[in-house]
Parts: sequence; C-alpha cells; structure tokens
Amino acid sequence: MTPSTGGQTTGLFDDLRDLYQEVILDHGRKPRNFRRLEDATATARGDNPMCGDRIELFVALAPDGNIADAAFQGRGCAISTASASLMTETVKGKTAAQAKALGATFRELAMTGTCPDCGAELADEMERLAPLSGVHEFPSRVKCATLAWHTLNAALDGTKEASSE
Amino acid sequence: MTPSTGGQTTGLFDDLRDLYQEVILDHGRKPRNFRRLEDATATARGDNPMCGDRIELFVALAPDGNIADAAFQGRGCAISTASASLMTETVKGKTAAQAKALGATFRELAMTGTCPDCGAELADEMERLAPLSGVHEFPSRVKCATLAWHTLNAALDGTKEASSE
Amino acid sequence: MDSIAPVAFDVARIRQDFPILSQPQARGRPLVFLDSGASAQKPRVVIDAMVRCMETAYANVHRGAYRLSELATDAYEAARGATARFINAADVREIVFTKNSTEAMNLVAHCWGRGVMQPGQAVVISELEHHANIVPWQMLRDDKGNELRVCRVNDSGELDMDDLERHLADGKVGLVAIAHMSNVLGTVTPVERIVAMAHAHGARVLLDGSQAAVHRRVDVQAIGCDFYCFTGHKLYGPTGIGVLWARLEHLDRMPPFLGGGDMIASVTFEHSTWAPSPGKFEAGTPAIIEAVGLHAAIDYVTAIGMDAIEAHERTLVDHATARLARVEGLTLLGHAQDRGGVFAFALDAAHPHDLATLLDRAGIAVRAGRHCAEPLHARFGLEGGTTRASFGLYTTTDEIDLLAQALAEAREFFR
Amino acid sequence: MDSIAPVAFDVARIRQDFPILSQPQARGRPLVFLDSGASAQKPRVVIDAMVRCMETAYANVHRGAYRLSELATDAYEAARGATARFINAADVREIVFTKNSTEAMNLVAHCWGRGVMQPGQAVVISELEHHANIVPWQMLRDDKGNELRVCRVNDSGELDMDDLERHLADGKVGLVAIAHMSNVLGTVTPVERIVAMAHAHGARVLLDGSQAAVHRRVDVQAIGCDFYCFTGHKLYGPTGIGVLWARLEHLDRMPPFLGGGDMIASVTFEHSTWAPSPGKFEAGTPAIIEAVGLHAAIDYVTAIGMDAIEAHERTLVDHATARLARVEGLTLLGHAQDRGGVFAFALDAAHPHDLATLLDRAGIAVRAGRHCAEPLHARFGLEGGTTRASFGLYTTTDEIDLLAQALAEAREFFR
Ligand SMILES: Cc1ncc(COP(=O)(O)O)c(C=O)c1O
Ligand SMILES: Cc1ncc(COP(=O)(O)O)c(C=O)c1O
Repeated sequence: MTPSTGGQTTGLFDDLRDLYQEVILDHGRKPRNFRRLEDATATARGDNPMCGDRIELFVALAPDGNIADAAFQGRGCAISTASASLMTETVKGKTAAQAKALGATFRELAMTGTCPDCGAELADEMERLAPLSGVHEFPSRVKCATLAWHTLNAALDGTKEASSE
Repeated sequence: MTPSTGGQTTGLFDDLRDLYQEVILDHGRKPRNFRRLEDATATARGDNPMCGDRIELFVALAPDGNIADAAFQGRGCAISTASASLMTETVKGKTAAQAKALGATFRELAMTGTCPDCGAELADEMERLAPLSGVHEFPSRVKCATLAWHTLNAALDGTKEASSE
Repeated sequence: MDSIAPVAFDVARIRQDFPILSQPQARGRPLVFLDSGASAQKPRVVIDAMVRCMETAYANVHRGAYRLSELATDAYEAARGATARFINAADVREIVFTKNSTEAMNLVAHCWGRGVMQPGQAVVISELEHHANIVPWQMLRDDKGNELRVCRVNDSGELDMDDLERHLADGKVGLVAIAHMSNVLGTVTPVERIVAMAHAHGARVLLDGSQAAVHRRVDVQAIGCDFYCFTGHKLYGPTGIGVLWARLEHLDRMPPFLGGGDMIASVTFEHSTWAPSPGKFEAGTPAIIEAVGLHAAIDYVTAIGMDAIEAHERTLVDHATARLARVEGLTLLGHAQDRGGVFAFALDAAHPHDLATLLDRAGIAVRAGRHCAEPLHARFGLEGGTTRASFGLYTTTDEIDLLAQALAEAREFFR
Repeated sequence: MDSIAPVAFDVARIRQDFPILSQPQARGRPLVFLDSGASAQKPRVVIDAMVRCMETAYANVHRGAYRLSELATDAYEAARGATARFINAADVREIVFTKNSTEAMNLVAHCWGRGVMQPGQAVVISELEHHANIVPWQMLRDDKGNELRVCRVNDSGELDMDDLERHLADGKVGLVAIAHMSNVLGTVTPVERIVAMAHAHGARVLLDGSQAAVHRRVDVQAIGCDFYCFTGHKLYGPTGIGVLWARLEHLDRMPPFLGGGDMIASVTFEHSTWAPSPGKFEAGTPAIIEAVGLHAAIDYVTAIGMDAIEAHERTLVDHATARLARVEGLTLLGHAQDRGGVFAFALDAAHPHDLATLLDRAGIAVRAGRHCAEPLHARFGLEGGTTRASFGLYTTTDEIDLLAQALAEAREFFR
C-alpha cells in the first residue's frame, strides 16, 4: 500500500457533493426551527436505534386544520438534521393530509432518487426537498432522511413514537 | 453408478472377518453366563446411550475375595454381547484387583490393537480376549467392546452405574 | 439407470452437483450416502456461495455504515426473504434465524410457552417425535407445570387422530407440537387436519418440519399452523442455521429469547427495550455466512422444483418399499399411507450397530441407533434401536438395490 | 512500510492470506478494513478447511456408525481440543460450543445464574460492557430478582477498582461479569486482580473475552476465572460458532440449556436424563462446518503466534495513538494504560454516521454508532455515538495514516 502523503485537500470526497449538497450541509450545521414549541398541539419522538439519532417533533395545528408551526429538537447526522429542518419549513401552512402525502412522496424520492408520481401540485415543495434525493444511493442513509417524516406521521396520527428501523 | 447385479454372495464383507471372528459371532449369538445371578454380591448397570446398548452385570464375590461367579443380562450388538460374555468367563477366579487390571489391559488392546505392557501373568486371559482386538480399527465400536469392563469396574467400586460415552 | 424418474429430474446430473458424491471412499467404493435424514450433503452452489461471501462481501451485518457491511446485510436479509418465499410466509419479519431447528423449538417453548401460553394450559406432542420436540416441553412442564400430553401412534406408524381429539377435548390444550414428518417412520402427518382440530379447541399448532421441509413443498399459510421449524443442514445447506417461522401476531407478543446486541431498541442499566421481530429473537452476530449458504440451498432446490423432488422421492419410496420387503428377516418400522424417504428397520440376524459397520464396509452410509427418538423405539419394542436408511434428492434406485443386496448378504454373514 | 514490526511478523505476507483484502473495492480503491472489532475477515486456510469439510468429510456427528460420520465427529472434537489448548483449558470437556459469544453469556445467565447462583445474590457488571454482557443479567434480574450492580469506569476508560471493591464488600455478589477488553475503549481490564478480589469475596468471575481472545494469549488457568466467552467470527473464523469455557465443576452443577438431541442420556416421556458436559449444553446438530473453520482459524493465529500478534498490535496502537492525536478536532474515547487496537472517537465537525459514509468513499471501512455499548456512550456524554476504527492482524500503520489523513479532510469537508 502506498498512502498518498501530506494532508492537503486532494478532493478525496468530491464526489460526495451529490449527497452532501451545500443546502444539506447548511441545514445540518444550522437547522431551522430547531427549538421547542410551547404551544404544540401534536408531538412525537422519533428514534433510529441503530445510529442513535433521535428527534422530538412539535407541531402546532391551527383551528382551520392547517399546520401553523412546526419545530424540532434532538441529535442526529447532517442528513437527518437537514431533513428535519427542511421538513419543518416545508409543511408549514399545509393541512395534515397534505403533509402526509408530501411525506409519502418524499420517502419515494429518498428511496429511488426519482418521483414519477410527483403531482404538479407538490412541485414547489419537492424542489425544496430535492437536495436530499442523493441518499437513494446510500441505502443505509435513507432512514436518516426519512426519520423526520416518520415522526411527523406519528405526531399527526397521535401515536407519539416512531422508529426508523 | 453400476450396481453389481444379482444377490449371490460375493464376499462383500469378507474383510470384516478380522472384526467379527468366529469366536465373537458365536459369543454374540449364544452369550455365556447370560442370566441373572440371584446370589450376586455386586451389581451394576452399563449404558451406551448413543446406540442403546445396556447390560446388567452380576458378580458374586467369595469370602476369600475371589470372583466366584459373574453373569450378565441386557441387549447389545455382537461386539458388546461377546465382550460381556468373554469377560464373565475370564474374570471367574480372579480377585477384584486382578479383574480390574485385566480390564485396563483389555481397554488398551481394544483401543490400540496391541498390548506392549501385557505382563506374562495375564497372557492366558489376554489370549482369550484377543479376538476382540479387531475393534481398534473401528473407533465408534471400541466402546461396544469396553462397556462390559466399565460396568465391571462400577460393580466392583460400588458405583452401580457406568456409561460408555 | 433411473429410467422411471421423470425426464425433467435427471438424478445423474444432480449427483454431479455434489462434490462429495464423486469422492472415492475407502477401498475405492463409491459413496452410497443413505443418511441424508441426519444431515444432507452440500451442492457446489452452496459451497461456492459461502466462499464468495467470505472472499468478496464479508462484514458484520446491521452495524456498519460502509459498503461491505451493506452488502453483507443485504445478503443476510435476502436469505430471510428467500426463506419466507420458500415456505410462503405472509411477511418476511416472520422468519427468525436460529442455529438449528432444535433451537427454534426451544425458542417457542421458552418465549411462547413461558411468556404467552397460560400456566394451566397443556402441550400435546406425539409418540413419533424427535427429542428436539419432546425435551423442550418436558423442561417447560418441569419448570412451569404445564401438563405434557402424548398422542398415540398406531401400529402402522400413523398419528391416532382419535387420541388427538381426546387430548384436545377438555379445551385445556394451549399448543399441539407435532412433527410434519417423522425422522424414523417416514410418516407424513395430516397437518391441515391437525391444525383444524387444534384451532377448533383453541390450541395453537407448532410443526417440526425438520424432515418435511426437505421433501416437499411447504406452504405455512395453506397449512394454517402457528409455528413452523426447520433446519439448514438437512436442506442441503450449511450447519449453524435453522429457521423458526411464526405468525407475526405471536412473535409480537413473545418476550425476547437471548439478550445482547441487535435484539434491543435501547439499553440503559435500569431498563432495556426490544427491537421488533425478527431482530428481537436474533441476539448477537447472526450466522451470516450460513444464511448465505442456506439461501443458495433454497435457490437450488427451488430451481429443481420441490414438486419434482417430491416426485423423485415417491419413486424412491415405492422402490424401497418393494425392494426391502423382499429382504428376508427384515422388519420395517412404519407403514404410513403418506410417507417420505426414511426407512428404519430391524434385521433378525444382526444388531443395528453391527449392520451399520458392515454396510459401511460396502460404502453404504446408514445410521444405527434410536435416531433421537427413544420413546418411539420403546413404543415399538425396539429399545435396542434400528438401522435407518434415509434419502436425499441425489439418491438413486440403484443405491436402494445395493442396500437391499448388502442387507441380504449381511444376514448371511451373521447367521 | 511497516518497518517497526518485528521481522518474524510480515504483515504484507499475512495480508496475502486474506482473499478479500485484494478484492478491488468501489472505484478501484484498495480495501482499508478497520472494522475487525465487529467481525474479522477470513484467511484462505479457514475458507479452505470449510470447503474441504463439505467436499470430502461431511456428515452429522456423534450419530453415525460409518466412516464419514466418524471423520466428521473426529473433526468436530478436534476443534474442541484445539480450542481447549488455545486458552489452556485444563480439560477438553470444559469447552462448550455455542453460536456466538452472546449465546455463551446467555447460557451462563440461564444455567448458572438461574440454576446455581443463589436467589439473593447480586451480579456485578461494569459501565464498559457490550450489550451481550448487560442484557442477559438484566433479564435475570427482571426474572429472578438478582440485583444488578454496575462498576464505574474512570474518565480514562479504566475500571474503577475501588468501586468494584465497594460492590463486593457486602459479600452478596455471586458473579462478577466483565469484559476482558472493551470493544469501544480498547481498555484491557486487570483480570487477574478482578479474579482475586471477586474470589476473596466469594464471587465467581465471568470474562467476556470476545475482543481480548483475538488480541493476546489467553490462559484461563493463569487468569483463574470461572467462565470465559469468545466468538469465532472475530477470531478470523466463521460466523455461527462461539465458545463458552467454564470450569468442569460449574458445568457439572448447571442444568442444561436447550433441550433436544445429543444433550440427553435417556428420554422417556416421564423423565429425561442429561448427557455429561459438554454434550449437555449442545442440543441439536452442532455447527460442524463452523467448528472445522474455527479450528483452522485457531491453528492460523497460533502458527503466527499470539505474542507476535500482540506485538504487532502494540505497534499499531502506539502509531494510532500518536497519529490520531494530531488530527484536529478529534476526541479519543478511552486512554487506558493497557489497551488493544480499538479506537472510538468523536470529530467536532462531523457526526459519526456522516463520517463513516465519507470514509467509506475513501475505501476505509469503519463503524459508526454506539457499538452495542449504549450505556458506555451515555457515560461519556456521547449518546449520539462515535466512529470506531478497530484493527486486525492484517492492519498496517499505512492504513492508520490513510485514516488520519481522511479524517482531516473530512473535517474540512464538513466545516
Ligand atoms: C466485548 C464484546 N462482547 C460481546 C460481543 C458479542 O459477540 P457476538 O456478536 O459474536 O455474540 C462483542 C462483539 O460484538 C464484543 O465486542
Ligand atoms: C424430526 C426432526 N426434528 C428435529 C431435528 C433436529 O434438527 P437439528 O439437529 O438440526 O436441530 C431433527 C434432526 O435431527 C429431526 O429429524
């Protein structure tokens, strides 16, 4: 074995930029809506026992049934943190049903990298979530991306707990 | 595969005559001392759990310490039956210590096929037991040959049970 | 040659798949392996799959965050999927890998017997069981007091269904645990009827499929049972792996078996929580290489076709039944209507052990003893054991002829 | 290259023994396998031994009366003998083959914990245990009420021996169950001292040698412990086989574990009796092919020499300690005086899982997570897990350099 010598950046990980797009790194470092929601009407906890990721999700449903606010706390990798962050941004203003439909579509995107069934009505939202589509090439990371969405389902369904296994 | 046709005796097993010498077959078919000894002073049961062989051994010790009589009952293969039969014949008139020494020597014969340590004083007895020496080539059958002798030890030691495992 | 076997099933070609069958044995005789009921030989594809796993795709499963570990995890889980399809399980999570079928039955006795079944409930087994389906229930009885009832077997070696009905009648039975096929008598038990009767009386049904799964197509949903156990090494797969199938509803209610890694959801010193099935029952590093081997074995028999295998075996059974009947002094144990390729017998002139030694000299591998079914041998008054010939998919009618000839000669030898 | 390794230990040559190490990985990168602590790769001799067993000498053991079965039985028992010699057991009957070390510890918890230890006695474990040495004792506690005490680990990752003394002081401890080497911290525990202290207080000692047995010579008689567990797949052997060593006096007093074939002396429906050890604890068809593989693995490491392996590892440990200390933002977990080749760490800029994904791209296989030691990670405030690099006898200092470089680059990537 001949190691490449020196510590200078050789771009060893350059082709991982597809997975770790700038948006992901940014949301991973500085997650949006990363706080406790005191007036939450629905909450749930999501666990990924394999890697120790954990999120606590807060959703405030307005009287009209729309999601007025969404926030989260917890610990996790860049992918799961960015996914939760992007999710809280994206679901605001949606009805519970819309949010769940979006989640189903997103899970397909995360698993396959494409989304043939994405209706035009979700186009904007999916564009926002598109930076996460790179995970489909990393089977063990798909569940990092979907943990937040599983947890959202649990919160909206009132089951309180989700596990991404 | 081409089977040899016909059922005529082709001597398929001829080279097993070393293991199954005429003496063995004879003692196996018509074991000597195959009975219950009502006046036994020592008894023991021997089991070979693997194949289901079982013997019940009866020993009558005379006041002078010699084995006045020995007999057995039970079920077993030709080897174990013949061995028990030959043993009961051979140990009569021996002291307990002599019988146990003989057993140790016999076990060596059964395991190795030879007996370099056989003292002259046991020569007659070992000649009698020699037909069993063929078992040493059949590792799984050695314990058939030694079961009776293990059981004799148990009887003489008062442990009542022996297992040839 | 095997002219009566169906054209599609070419036993001569199949034999070439098994390296050991072309190994010269002592004194140049070909190997006539008639002990597949104890453990079957391994085809080239199984050996190769295990080698490939170790040479190209090995790592621990479920734990790594790297490609090799993902490959190994995928291979392990693909084996689970193939196993589920093999017995038509409704859900892949219903497949728990164990180390052998003995462990599978102990797992049920431990987790379901102690954890779900009611203390007052009884277990029904039968006289034809292998020790693996007797001793775990005795241990349960001795530990927790659950009564153990034993269903009789008639003189033909078939389950006495009236006796089963009697045992079920009082409604106190929690579980009926019966072999799908006897490893001594060859009897295939009427599993659909057993299930119907047991369920009608509120009892669950465990089937010990260690023998049956090798010999015919098994469809656990069609059978309707609750638990099904089998073992890799008899199915032309490696040692070290077995299978418990159970309905998810049962697995979900069962406490875990062994404690350790991979079976937990979270661990603190105060309290741990369990992973969902099947993880809950698979503590520690699983038999990864062996699962890959089992997968290859399942693919192998599936490609040949379980129906073709069963048809070939029927040919062998008919041939053996006729041929052994002509061996003087031979008494066959078991004459069930529905039976597989396992023949245990007694020969008047020779003890089973002596007989096996003789046959071995002729290159014929058979077993002698009680075949882990002592009570069954006692039932038939054969405490001294029997000699058993059991067939695999590579067995030929020629081999059965060789056996029959050798038996006749052995009788002469000892008379 | 590895100029500091002793002459006798030629790591370049050793690497050629492992087929997987010369398999080209994704994008042509060589495999840098730093996850041997989870499971080690297999040398050619192990693979070949298993193949040879399946191709030339396979049959079920202990049961047959024919040559092939005798060969298989001899091979299986020879593996037991080699295992006994490997850890210097006094008697070959003290070696019980299990499916992995998790089962070995569960066996002790089940048979000794429930069957021999007194109901009021406590078990002491430590903060650095693998789940396999935590959960079985929790299950014992929850089932039978035996208190579970946890010995502290200091900030360097060493056992707090004063705390152990405190736990033992009241004389109520029946068993001290401790890892011989931590799979996270690398810490090698002072086993002779532990044994002396425990025995002085009337407690027995179980050592979880899953890691230690791979890294140094183990002599159970010199250590003086009562139970020792390890696992085949970490010792360059196959999956599906583990080892429990226990003093014969303990095994003789323990009730059996699983019920079934091969573990009995006699079976009737009313009552069964047990075979002597080790058979009593090995129900069903054992891992025959795997035992043969383990035997080859033991022969392999023995031929290289456990002392040479330990020396090589010391070189690696020193190199890694120095090299990783120079990686900015890296915090190493565990700084024990006596430690083996396992390095768990946190990198400030990157989550362990992200880091593992990056390293995988560079061909470097490391683990991310809590390595089946959740409580230990909680103890060090790293609930989110760590990244772990663990070495095998084929690991080179060059590979450690590659790791260190990649870590530095990964940090740049995420900052
Ligand atoms: C310290 C320690 N104990 C126990 C185990 C469990 O070993 P296995 O998974 O082979 O049962 C491991 C490895 O995972 C370990 O590192
Ligand atoms: C009917 C039956 N049940 C159970 C077993 C036990 O299988 P294993 O030894 O693989 O656990 C066997 C085979 O020995 C069997 O034939």
